[in-house]
Amino acid sequence: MDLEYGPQYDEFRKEVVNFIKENEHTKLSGPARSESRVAWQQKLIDHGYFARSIPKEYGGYGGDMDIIKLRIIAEEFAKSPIPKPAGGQGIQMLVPTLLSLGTEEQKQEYIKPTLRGEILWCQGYSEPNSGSDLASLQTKAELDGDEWVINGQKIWTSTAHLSQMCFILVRTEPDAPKHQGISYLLMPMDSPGIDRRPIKQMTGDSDFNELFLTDVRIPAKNIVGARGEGWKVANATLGHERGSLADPNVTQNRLNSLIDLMKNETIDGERVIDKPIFRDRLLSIQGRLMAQQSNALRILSSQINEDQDANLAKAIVKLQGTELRHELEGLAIDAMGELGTLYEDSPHLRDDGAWQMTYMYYLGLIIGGGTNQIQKNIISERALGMPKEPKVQGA
Amino acid sequence: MDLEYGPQYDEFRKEVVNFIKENEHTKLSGPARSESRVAWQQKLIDHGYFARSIPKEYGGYGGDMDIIKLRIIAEEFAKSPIPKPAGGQGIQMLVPTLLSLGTEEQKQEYIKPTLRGEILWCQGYSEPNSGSDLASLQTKAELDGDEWVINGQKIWTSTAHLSQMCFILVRTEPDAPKHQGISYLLMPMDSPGIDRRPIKQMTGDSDFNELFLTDVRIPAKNIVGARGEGWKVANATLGHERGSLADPNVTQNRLNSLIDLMKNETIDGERVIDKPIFRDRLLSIQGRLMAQQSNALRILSSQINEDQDANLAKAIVKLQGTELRHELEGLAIDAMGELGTLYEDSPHLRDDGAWQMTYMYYLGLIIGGGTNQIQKNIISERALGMPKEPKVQGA
Amino acid sequence: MYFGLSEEQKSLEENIKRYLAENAPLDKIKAVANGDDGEADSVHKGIIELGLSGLLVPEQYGGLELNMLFATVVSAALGSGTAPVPYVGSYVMAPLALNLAGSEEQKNKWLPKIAAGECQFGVGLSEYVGAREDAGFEFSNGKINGRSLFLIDGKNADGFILSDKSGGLYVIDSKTSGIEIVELTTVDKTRTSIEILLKNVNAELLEGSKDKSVIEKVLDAGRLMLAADTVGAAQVMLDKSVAYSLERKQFGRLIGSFQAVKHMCAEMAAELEPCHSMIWHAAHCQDNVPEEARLMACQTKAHVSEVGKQVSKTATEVHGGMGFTDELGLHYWFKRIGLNRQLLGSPELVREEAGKLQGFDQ
Amino acid sequence: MYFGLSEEQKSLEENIKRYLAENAPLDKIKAVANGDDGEADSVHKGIIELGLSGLLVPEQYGGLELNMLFATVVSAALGSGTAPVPYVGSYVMAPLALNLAGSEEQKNKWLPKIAAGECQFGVGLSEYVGAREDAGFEFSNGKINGRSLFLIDGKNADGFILSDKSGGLYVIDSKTSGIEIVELTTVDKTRTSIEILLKNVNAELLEGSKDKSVIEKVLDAGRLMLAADTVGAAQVMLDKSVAYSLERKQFGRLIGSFQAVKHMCAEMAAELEPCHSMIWHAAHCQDNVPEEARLMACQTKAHVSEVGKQVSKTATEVHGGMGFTDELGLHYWFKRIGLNRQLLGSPELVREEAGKLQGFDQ
Repeated sequence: MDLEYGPQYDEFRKEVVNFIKENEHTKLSGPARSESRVAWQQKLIDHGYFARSIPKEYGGYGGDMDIIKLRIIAEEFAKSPIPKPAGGQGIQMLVPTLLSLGTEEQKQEYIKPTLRGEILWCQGYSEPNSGSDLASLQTKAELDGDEWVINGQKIWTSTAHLSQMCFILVRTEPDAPKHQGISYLLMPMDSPGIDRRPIKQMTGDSDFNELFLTDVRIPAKNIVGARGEGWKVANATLGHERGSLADPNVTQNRLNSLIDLMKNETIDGERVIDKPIFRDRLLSIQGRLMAQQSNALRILSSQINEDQDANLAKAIVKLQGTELRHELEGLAIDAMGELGTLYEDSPHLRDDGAWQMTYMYYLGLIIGGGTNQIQKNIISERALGMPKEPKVQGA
Repeated sequence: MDLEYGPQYDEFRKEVVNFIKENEHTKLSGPARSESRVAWQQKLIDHGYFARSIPKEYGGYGGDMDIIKLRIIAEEFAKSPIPKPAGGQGIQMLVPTLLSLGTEEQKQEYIKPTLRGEILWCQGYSEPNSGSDLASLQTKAELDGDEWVINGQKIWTSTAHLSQMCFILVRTEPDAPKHQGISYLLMPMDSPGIDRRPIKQMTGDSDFNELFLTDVRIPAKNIVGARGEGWKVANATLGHERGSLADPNVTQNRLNSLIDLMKNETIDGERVIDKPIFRDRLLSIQGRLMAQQSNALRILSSQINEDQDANLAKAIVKLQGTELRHELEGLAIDAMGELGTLYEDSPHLRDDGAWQMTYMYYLGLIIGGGTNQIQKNIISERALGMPKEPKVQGA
Repeated sequence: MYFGLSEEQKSLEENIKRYLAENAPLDKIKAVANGDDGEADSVHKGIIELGLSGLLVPEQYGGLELNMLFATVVSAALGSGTAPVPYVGSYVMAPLALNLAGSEEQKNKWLPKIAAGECQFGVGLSEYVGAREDAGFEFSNGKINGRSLFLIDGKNADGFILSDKSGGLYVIDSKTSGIEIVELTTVDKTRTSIEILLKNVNAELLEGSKDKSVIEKVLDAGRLMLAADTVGAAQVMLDKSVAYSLERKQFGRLIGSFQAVKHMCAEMAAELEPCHSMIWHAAHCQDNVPEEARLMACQTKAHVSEVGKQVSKTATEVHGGMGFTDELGLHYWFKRIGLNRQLLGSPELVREEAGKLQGFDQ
Repeated sequence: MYFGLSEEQKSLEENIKRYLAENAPLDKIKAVANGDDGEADSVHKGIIELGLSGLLVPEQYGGLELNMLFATVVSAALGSGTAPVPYVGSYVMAPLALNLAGSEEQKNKWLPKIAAGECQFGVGLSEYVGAREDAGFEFSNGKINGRSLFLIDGKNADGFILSDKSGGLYVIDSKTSGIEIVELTTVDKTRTSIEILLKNVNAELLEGSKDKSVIEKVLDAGRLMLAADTVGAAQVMLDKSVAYSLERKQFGRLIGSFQAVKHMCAEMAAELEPCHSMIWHAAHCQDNVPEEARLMACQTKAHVSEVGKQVSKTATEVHGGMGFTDELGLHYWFKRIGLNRQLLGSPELVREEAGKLQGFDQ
C-alpha cells in the first residue's frame, strides 16, 4: 500500500503549480469555439496538460500515458479557479474511438480541431423506442452512390444546437441480427434534413434534444469501422461516459458545501447541524462517500498497476455514485426545510438554487447513461457471473 | 366512516367480559391434547367464543358469521391473561378446507376433534426442491387397491412430532401439467414408513421437520376434492396463513415493549429514548405501524361490508408486516448495544432474549409463507395487473 | 363499523377528479407553471363552484359545514390532479382558525365571504412550526411589525392569518397599508407561496387562539391536508408507472414484464396503499377522536412524506428518460410531493413533535 | 502509487483462509458453537502457529512487528471463516495498548508471551465507549473495585486490559485474587465475551495511557478489526448467495436467472465492494496518516456495520428457507456480523463520535 506518487513526480507537480499560478487570472470570453477558448485549449495542449497522450500528429501533446501525471494535473487544476480544459462528448467519446478505430484520414481531419474546441460533437444514440435496449435502434442509413442517406429519429442528444458534428448509430444492415446491423457514422450537423427540437426537462432546462432526420446525406467515407460493426465501435467508449457521471471527488465538494449549509441554516435559532437526526444523516452519507473514495483509489491504482483487477470496483461506480449524490442533495433540501423548495430566481434562495437543481438532475443521471436497473443487470452478469435475462418465448 | 361497532354489540361485549372475568384464573395443565386443554376448548366452543360460525353438527357453536363479534372476542381475550383458544394449522387451514371441500364423512370424522384439540395437524406442502415453486412438488402417491401409497420427502413441516395427522400435497397424475397433477390427502402420522428429522434453525430452536415418506399407506378415501385438484384445494386456505404472519396489533404490543425498553436502557446514564437518533428511528417505525393499522381496519371493514374492495390492502400485509417487524426487533438490539447481542441463558439478558430471537424469527418469516420476493410478484400480477413472468425458452 | 368513504364522499372525489380532468389537463398545468395566471384563476373559479371554498364553513355562515374527512378527500383529489388552486391555506386552515378562535364579528366579516368564494386567505404558521432566518413579528397595540415566510396560498390573497412563535393567531386584511409582499417561487409552480413584510400593520388577534389548542387543530388539519395531497399525487404516479410499463417495450417485451419493474411497482403499491387508510383514519380522529388526533396528524404527515418521496423517485425511474421530460410532465407530481414534504414541518421535525406528544422526553 | 495488498499480505490472507478451510470447516464451527472447547483450542493453536499472535508485537519482544494493514487482512480472513479464535482483543488491542502505554517492565512481562502464543488477553473498553448498566470501576492505591462488561476474548484469558471512563488503561493478571468471571453468551458462539467483577484486585495502570491518544489508537484499531471481520464475513455471504443461486432451480430455472435475485446480489456487491477498499484505506491511515486515522476508523466501523447488516439479511433471503437452517449454517456469518455491529460502539454512537472529531458540535 503506497498512496504517495513518489518523489519522481515532485518536479512535475511543481511545473503544473507554476503554470497554474502564472495563468490563474486567465479569463475566457465569448461562446463555445471563440478565439480565446481555442487559444486556451491549444496552450494546455502545448504544455501537456490536456490531450497529453494523444500523438502530436493528431494535435495532441504526444506524451506518455502516465496516469499519475494526469492525476496531478487534475488535482492541481481542481484547486484553482483557472479555466479547466474543455470536455464534452467529442473529447470524451469520439476522440478515443477515432484513435483506436478511425481511418488515418478521419484522425487527421477530426481529432485536432476537436481537441482545440473548434469542432463540437453531439451523440446520436438513443431513440424514442430504443432506450435501455439501445441495440434495437431503427434509424436507418442506406448507401446511395457515395453517400449515406439517413432517415429516422434520435433523442437525448445533448448540445445538439452547439455542435458541428454528430457521431450517430444507424441501422445499415436491416436483415442482420440486431447487434450486427448497426454502423457508426459521422454526420455534419449542417446537413440538410436535420430538424432539432429541444426537450424541456423537469429542472426547467433544455439540455437535450430530439433530432428528426429526413434524407440526410453524408459522405460514404464518414463511417468508423466496417458496416455492421457500429455496436462494437460504440461500446469501446461507453465506459468512459459512465464513470464520469459519479466522481466521488466531485461529491466530496458537494459534501463540504452541505456541511457549510448545515452550519449556517437554523431552525428556531438552532443550527441544523446541531440537530442530531440531520447530523446523523450527514455522517451516514459521509461514511458512504468515504467508501466510494477508497474504491476510486483502488480503480486509479488498477490503471497504474497492470496486475490489479478492479472490474467489480469499476462496475458499481455509476450505480453507487448517482444514488449517493441524489441522496446528498436531498438531505440539503430537508435541512433547509421550506427554504429548500425555493427555485429559479426566488429571494432567500441558497447557492443559486443548486440543491434542488442537482437533486433533480441526479435523478436524471440515475436514469441516464444506462438506468440503474440496467447497471444492476450488468453488475450481476458481468461481474458476478450470473445468467443473462433468458430469452422469452415468442419475443 | 364509523369505527364504532354499534350499541347492538354492547350486550355481547358485556357477556364476553363477564365470561373472561369468571374464568380468568383458568390454568391449563399438561401437554397438548391433555384433558384440561380439551375441556377448555369445548367450553369456549359452548359459549361461542371459538369455532363460532362452524355448524353444530361438526362440533362448532353454530352461530352467525359476525365479524364484529369475532373481533370483540379477540379484543377482550387479548386484554386478559386468560388462556386463548388453540390455533395451529389444523384449525386455521384444514378445518376451513374441509368445510368447503371435504366429504360429509371427512367433516364428521375430523372437524370436531380438531376443534377440540384432540387431533393436531401438520402441513406437508414444501419439498427440498419445491419451495417458492411449490407446484413442482414431486412426492408421489399411487392408488394401490383402496390405499394411496406415498413416497417422497417433505420439508418445513412444523409440529410434526406433536401431530396425529398431516394434510399433504402429493403428485398423483404425473402426466398432467404441474398444477393439475396434485392431490390433497389426509395422512395419519402413525402410519408406518414416516421418518421425521427435526431441522435446527438459526434461532437454535427446531420448530420444523423434514419428513421422509417410504411406502406410506393411507386409505383411498383420505382425499379432499378430486384427484388432480389438490392445488385448488390448497390455495383455498393459503391466504389464511399469510395474513396471520404479520398482524399489526401484535406488532403494536412489541412497539410498546420497545418503548419501555428504550426508556429503561441507558448509555452513560442517559436513557436511550433521549438519544434523538434512536428516538427518531422508533418514531419512524411507529408511523409505518400506524399506517398498517389503518390498513388493517380497512380490511376488517371489507369483511363486514360486502361492497368494499380491499384486495390490494390484503395483498401487501405479509410483505409490509414482516419487514416492519424485523426492523422493529432490530432497533431494539441496536438500542441495547452490546447487551442486545446476549442470548439464551446469559446474565443481563433483557426480556428472556426475545428481541434477538424474534429478530431472527422474523427474517425467517420474510422468507417463509411465500418469500417477500414472491409476494412482490403476487402484488404486481394480481393486484396491479402486470404480466406474469414470461415463459422462458427451453425451460 | 364502516372504515372507508361514504357514497357522498366518493362522489365528491369523483366530481373533483372529473372536473380537473376536463378543465385542468396537463397542458393547462403547464400553462399555469409558465405563468399564465388566467388559467389558474379559471380552475380556481371552478372549484369554488364545486363548493370547496365553503366545505368547512359552518352553515350559519353560508358553508356546507362538512367534516375533515370530506376535506381530506378533497385534498387527495386536488393532489391527484396537481390542481393549481389555493386550498390548504385558504379553504381549510383559514376558516378553521376563524371559526375556532374568531369573535362573532370576525366570523361574520370573513366566513361568509370564504364560503362564497369571494375571499382567499394566505396562512403563515412557519414561525410556530420552526422559524427560519429569524423570521417573526411583534404585535402590540393592534399593530404588527416584522415578517413572515411561506404563507400558503398567499399570492393575491384578500386576507392573511399569521401565527406568532407561541401560536397566537392574527388576521390581517391584505389591503391594509404597510404590507409588502414578496413572491416566493418554489419547484412546485402549481401552488403559490409568499413572504410578507409588515410595518405598523393593523392586525387583529383571534382572541380564542390564546388557547393553544386552536393553533394545534389548525396545524393538524393543515398537515393532514398536505399528506392527503401527497397521497393523491403519489397514487397517480404509481398508476402512470403501471400504465407506462404496459405500453413501453424494450428488448422485445413490455417493460412491465421485467421482474425489476414489477417489483418497483409492487414496492410502491405496498407502501402507498396503507397511506390511503391512514389519511382517512387521521381525518376520522380529527372529526371524532380528539385525543388521538394530534399524534395521528404528525405521524401521517411524516410517514406519508417519506412514502411520497420514495414513490415519486421510483415512479420517475420506471418512466426512464421520459420521466424526466416536461412533455410527459410527471415532474409536476414529483414537485408537488416535494413541496408538501417541507411545508408545515419536514418529517424529522414532525416526528420530534410526535415524540413529545407521547411524553418520550419525560 | 499502489492501492491494494502486497504479495506478502495476499499470501498471509491465503494461508489463513486455507488453514481455516482445512482445520475449521463448518462442522467444527458447529461443534464449537455447541460447546466443544477442545475444537476451539486446536484452531487457536493453529493460528498461533501461523504467527498471528505476534503480528503486531515489536521484534525486540519476539514479534513480527507488522502493521495495521497486515492486521486488517488477518481480521478479514478470520471473519470469512467465522474463525472461533481470540484475535481482536487478545492479539490486536492488547499488544497495542501494552506497547504504546506500558512501562519497559510491563512490556517485558507480557509482550513476549503474547508473541509466543502463551498468553491470551481479554480487553474491556465498554465503559469508555458508552457504559451500560452503570458498569464501571474505581482504581486507587493499586486496587480496582467494580465491574466491567463485554471483555472481548476474555474467556480463559491470562490477563485483562480494562479502560476506565476517562480512557485510562489497566492491566490485571487473571490469576489475581478477587476476580469473579461471568460468561456472557451472545448470538455469536464462535467468539467469547465475559463480564468481570473486581473486589480489591491488584491492577497496574499503563502509565502511558494518561495520554488519551493511547486509548484512541487502541479503540481505532479494535473498530477497524471488527469492520474487517464483517467485510470478510459479508463477502462470504455474498459469494455463497451467488453460488447457491447458480445451483438452485425453481420454476424450471436457476434462481440466479431471475432479475429479482440478480438485483439482490448486485446490490450486495455494489455496497460491499467499496468496503474492502475502505478497510485497507483505514488501515493505511492508522499506519501512515495519523491525522486521518480516527475519523476513518469511526466511519469505517459505522459504514461497514450498516452494509454488513444489509448484506447478511439479503444473503439469507437469497438462500430461502435453507438460509434459516443450521445445516447450511449461513447464520454463523449472520451472527458474526451482528455481534461486530454492537461491539465497541453501534453505528449511531460511532457516527456521533465522527461528528465530534470534525468539530460539528462547535
